[in-house]
Amino acid sequence: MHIAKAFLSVLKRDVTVAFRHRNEIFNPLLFFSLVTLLFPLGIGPSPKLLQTIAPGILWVAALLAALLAADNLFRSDYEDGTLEQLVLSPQPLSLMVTAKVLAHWLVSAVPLLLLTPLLAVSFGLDAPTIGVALLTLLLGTPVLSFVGAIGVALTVSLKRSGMLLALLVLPLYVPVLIFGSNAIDTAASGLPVNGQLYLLAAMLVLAVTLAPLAIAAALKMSVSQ
Amino acid sequence: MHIAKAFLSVLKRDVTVAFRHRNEIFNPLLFFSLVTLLFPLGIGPSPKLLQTIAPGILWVAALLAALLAADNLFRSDYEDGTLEQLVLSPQPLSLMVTAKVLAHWLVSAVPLLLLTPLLAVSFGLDAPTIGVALLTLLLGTPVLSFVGAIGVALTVSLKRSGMLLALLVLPLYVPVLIFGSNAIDTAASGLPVNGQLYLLAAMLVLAVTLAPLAIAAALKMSVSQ
Amino acid sequence: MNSNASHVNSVAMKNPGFFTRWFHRMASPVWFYQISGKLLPWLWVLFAVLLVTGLYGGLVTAPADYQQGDSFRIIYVHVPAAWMSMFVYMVMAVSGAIALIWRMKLAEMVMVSCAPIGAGFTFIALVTGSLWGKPMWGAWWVWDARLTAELILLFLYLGVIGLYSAIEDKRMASRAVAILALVGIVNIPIIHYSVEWWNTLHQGATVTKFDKPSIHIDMLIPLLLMAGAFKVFFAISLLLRTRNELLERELPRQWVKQLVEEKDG
Amino acid sequence: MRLDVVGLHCTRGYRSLFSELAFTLEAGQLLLVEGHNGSGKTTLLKTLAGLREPDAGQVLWEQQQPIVWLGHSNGIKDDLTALENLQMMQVMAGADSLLRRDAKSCISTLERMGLAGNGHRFPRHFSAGMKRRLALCRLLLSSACLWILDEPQAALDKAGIQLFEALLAEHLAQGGSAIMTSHHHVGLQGSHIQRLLLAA
Amino acid sequence: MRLDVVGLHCTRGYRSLFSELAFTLEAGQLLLVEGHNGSGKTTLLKTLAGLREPDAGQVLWEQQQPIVWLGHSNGIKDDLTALENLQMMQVMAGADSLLRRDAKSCISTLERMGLAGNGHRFPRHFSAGMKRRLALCRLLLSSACLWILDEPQAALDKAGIQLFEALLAEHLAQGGSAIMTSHHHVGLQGSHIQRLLLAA
Ligand code: HEM
Ligand SMILES: Nc1ncnc2c1ncn2[C@@H]1O[C@H](COP(=O)(O)OP(=O)(O)OP(=O)(O)O)[C@@H](O)[C@H]1O
Ligand SMILES: Nc1ncnc2c1ncn2[C@@H]1O[C@H](COP(=O)(O)OP(=O)(O)OP(=O)(O)O)[C@@H](O)[C@H]1O
Ligand SMILES: [Mg+2]
Ligand SMILES: [Mg+2]
Repeated sequence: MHIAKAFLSVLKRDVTVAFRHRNEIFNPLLFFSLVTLLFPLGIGPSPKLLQTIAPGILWVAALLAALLAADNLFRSDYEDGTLEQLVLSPQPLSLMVTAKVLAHWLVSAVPLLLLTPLLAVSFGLDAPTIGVALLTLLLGTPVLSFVGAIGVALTVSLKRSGMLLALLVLPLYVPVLIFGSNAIDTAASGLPVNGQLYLLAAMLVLAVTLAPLAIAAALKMSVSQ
Repeated sequence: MHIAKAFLSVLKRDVTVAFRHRNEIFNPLLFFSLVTLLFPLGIGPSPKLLQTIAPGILWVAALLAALLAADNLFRSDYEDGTLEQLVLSPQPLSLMVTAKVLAHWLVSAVPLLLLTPLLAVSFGLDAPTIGVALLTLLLGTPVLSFVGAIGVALTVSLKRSGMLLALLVLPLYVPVLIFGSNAIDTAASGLPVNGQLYLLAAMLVLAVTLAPLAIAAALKMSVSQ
Repeated sequence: MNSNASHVNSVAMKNPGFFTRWFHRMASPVWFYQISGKLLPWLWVLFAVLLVTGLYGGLVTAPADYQQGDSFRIIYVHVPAAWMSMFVYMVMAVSGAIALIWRMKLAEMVMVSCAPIGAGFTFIALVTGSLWGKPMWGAWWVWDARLTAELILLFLYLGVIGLYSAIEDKRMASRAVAILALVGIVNIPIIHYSVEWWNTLHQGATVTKFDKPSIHIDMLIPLLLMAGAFKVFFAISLLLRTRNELLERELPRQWVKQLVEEKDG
Repeated sequence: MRLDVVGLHCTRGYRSLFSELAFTLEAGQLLLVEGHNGSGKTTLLKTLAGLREPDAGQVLWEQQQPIVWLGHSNGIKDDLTALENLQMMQVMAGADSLLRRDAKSCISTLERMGLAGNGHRFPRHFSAGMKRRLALCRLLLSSACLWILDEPQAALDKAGIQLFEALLAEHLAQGGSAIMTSHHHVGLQGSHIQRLLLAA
Repeated sequence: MRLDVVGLHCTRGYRSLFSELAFTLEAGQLLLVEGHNGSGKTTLLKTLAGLREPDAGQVLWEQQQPIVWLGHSNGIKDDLTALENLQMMQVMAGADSLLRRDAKSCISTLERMGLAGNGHRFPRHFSAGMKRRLALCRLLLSSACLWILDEPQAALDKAGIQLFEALLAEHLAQGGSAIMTSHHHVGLQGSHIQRLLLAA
């Protein structure tokens, strides 16, 4: 019972902090839409072409937004010393960490899901495809959050880690990207996408069960430097 | 004379620090290539399609790499208090700042220029087009560095600025992106690109002369909080 | 006595099976240093034999391919290197797991030594592949699934190397790298099955189909010999690197000092 | 409740800071770790707290027992109000203190530490000494027996230092024990105070 | 060379910290700014140094004259060796000190601050006190008349504090002036010491 309370306290704390800094909620959103908009600018306005590459662009933008947002995950906790306190706390670390990642996902990815239909329409995708796009993002973005958290936990003690984080995390994001965008693509040509969705769901289960252990271990390592 | 010495000292110091952290040089490079390769993964392997969108992808990747790298520019100086010392120093601030941005460009963008031909070949661009791509990057990336530095100077006192920075800076990057990728596109269809290149050069001149003043003012503001 | 070593001790005392006893001995740096020193010359000999016979078979005896002519011969470097790129990753991940669970220093060093070697093999696979791709597909590089996946493997290795060099305390760094290597395992099946999942340009399984390899036996044997040569080469470079790492880390220890004195004397 | 340290050895880089360090700390005792700048005090304290692994030797202390740790950094969040910070401290302090978790105890804690009226302000608007005072609130909110404190008086004014010494004396009198470093004079006396001089 | 402060008023948020503050500091004088935690010492010092703008009033000091500023943070770079840090300090100290920029003076400065042998180490491997000592080197490397120091003794051990006081006394004797805050006892005496008590 106490553990559940602690879990909820941490969750609530992190969401509160994020709402205090409204940036934290709007920025991933804006980043996501800006990156999506950069492509029509960089590539040119041909609607046919844009429709073809839309799934890829949506997912790449989601992935980069997740990556940039992840950097906040433990950094401030490390710098102000609360991470030390978290590691030394008698509460189970992997659970506390799950609460933090969950809060992070709620704050940084859910708004992005809400925006997706709008962006998808602007690229000329149709309704069923947009549904699939949402579903893949719903299954995929938590995986991105958990995997990103591992990378952050590993690099949080390093001064300038933004780029190293990208290097560590992007290769791990690739499977999600492939199945996610492939599902949308397939849906756009009217074929069933159960296979990809099951795979994404499997990745999600794997991430939720195993990543917290890795994150906890990595944080302990980072704090001891 | 003293001022020139101080300029060179700052330049040398920043390049030294970057070389100490070898990451700093390799990571933008790796990030650049990783982002470039996310697209084929997300969009699918069709060589024709990839060739069409290659200029856009190259420039968007360069832009994001510049953005992420920019974040390092004054942050550590702010955190360890050397920025206060820089602002209080009798040396002219806008000059010292120019040295820092120049060092940053040398370290983060030049390696990226060297990698571009390789990536361009992998997307199937031909030699003259690659030449133009390089030229646009050579003219455009310093603009990105200077403009990015303004954003960083404005946000450096904020705890979690990654996203806010993106928001401030990406809209300013858009003109560079448009002319840069458009020039490559035009070159790929065998047309002359003098117009775009002159425009990019004009932007560069503007950025080098005006940005340092804006950066210096923004830093003074950030330090006084 | 080192606290970690004493931890291994207590594990060994609870269930003193053969495996754990062997494990405990493996954990001793001195023992490893001596044994590996004795093993190395034999490995060099084995490597030379495999390499020479493999190359002779591949470049001289094997018939030219009826489609590809002689250019197919690059297979004798490409395929073993590609296999090794994945195999080395597995070795790295497994020793990472051992390092994390049993806190075994030697496993840490093996893991760390794997990364540059693996990156090297991956690089060779990429280069030979794209050399081969030019005559076969008309382009140095296509964004085919397997090729991309192999490129990502290279990035995984670079990530490991980058992380290890970024963290200064090497014991911490190895723990970090072990976590990363374990997490990165997910990419290995993706590289292997990419061809089936996307069915793209790259060759499907030709050798690794167990029922009936779709490759001529005269081509197959040199390929296997070369694969063996690459494995031995990996073993050699792994031992050399690990020994280096070991000396560097144990620098303040008595046995290293003695060693240096012997060399000097 | 006792802490046993046996044959402790710590290195930083290739430099050995101390070796074969051994001591025992019983209930009600205070260990003052002394030494010049760079002698290894922080390293020792982190090792005792379990944040670092020793290079050799052992720290024997009940694994499940919580401790209070205060390092050079305060461990408070700038974006939570002072009161919310205290509530998080209670949650982190572990299961049993959750029971007595209530807003009143937090407010009285703030008052006791001289931060009355600052409960709804954010620590990012606090001065260096006010932040340290807030961090020291965790001494009052946790029921842990062992305190490990690295220069707790840093940035405190004279009144703050006295306050801290009163808290420490009370904790020791109640059978708690503490390990701390300090470059300040510590105004406690008695046979329950041990001193450990690190001289690397 | 004198510093005149007239009708100074500073606020933080909506709170007024001090107002109508006025004083004059002449060559050879030391101003000790005192006050409890949160009374506004750091804010005052930053305003005097020119890092903040006052809400009202003026700080009169020759604009072009360099000063030495040492705040709560050390202003040293973790990725440059101690010696390289000193060289940067010299460059930043301004034009005239560039003339006497040489490696030898840096080495002797390090020795004087008790960091001999650490010249080629990186400050990220220093303890808290060693970092503060390195930061204090700028006192020796600059020829500025005015020092503004915020708790310079923080994290220093006893020997370090004595060293600092000797430097300060020497600076004052040579006609320099200084403004500092400190929660430590400052062991200097004389009529050239002014005290300013902030009590918000
Ligand atoms: C840069 C380009 C290339 C890369 C990165 C690459 C990568 C790989 C990899 C990773 C494997 C191991 C697959 C596994 O065992 O699961 C492999 C095997 C193989 N590759 Fe390539 N390859 C490239 C180009 C080529 C080309 C152009 C050919 C010839 C047309 C080719 C023919 C083969 C063959 C025959 C195998 C053995 C397949 C098996 O039995 O598993 N590769 N390659
Ligand atoms: N991260 C680090 N990496 C390598 N060496 C370090 C690191 N931190 C500290 N050291 C070295 O370890 C030694 C002890 O440092 P420590 O911080 O434990 O000293 P301390 O006794 O707490 O000093 P202070 O009184 O200044 O706080 C110092 O000589 C320092 O150079
Ligand atoms: N960034 C800030 N924003 C708003 N208020 C602040 C900020 N920094 C400090 N304050 C407030 O200003 C007052 C004075 O702070 P200051 O840091 O100047 O105190 P100080 O005298 O240096 O204290 P200490 O002895 O603890 O260092 C405090 O009451 C504090 O709450
Ligand atoms: Mg210390
Ligand atoms: Mg202060």
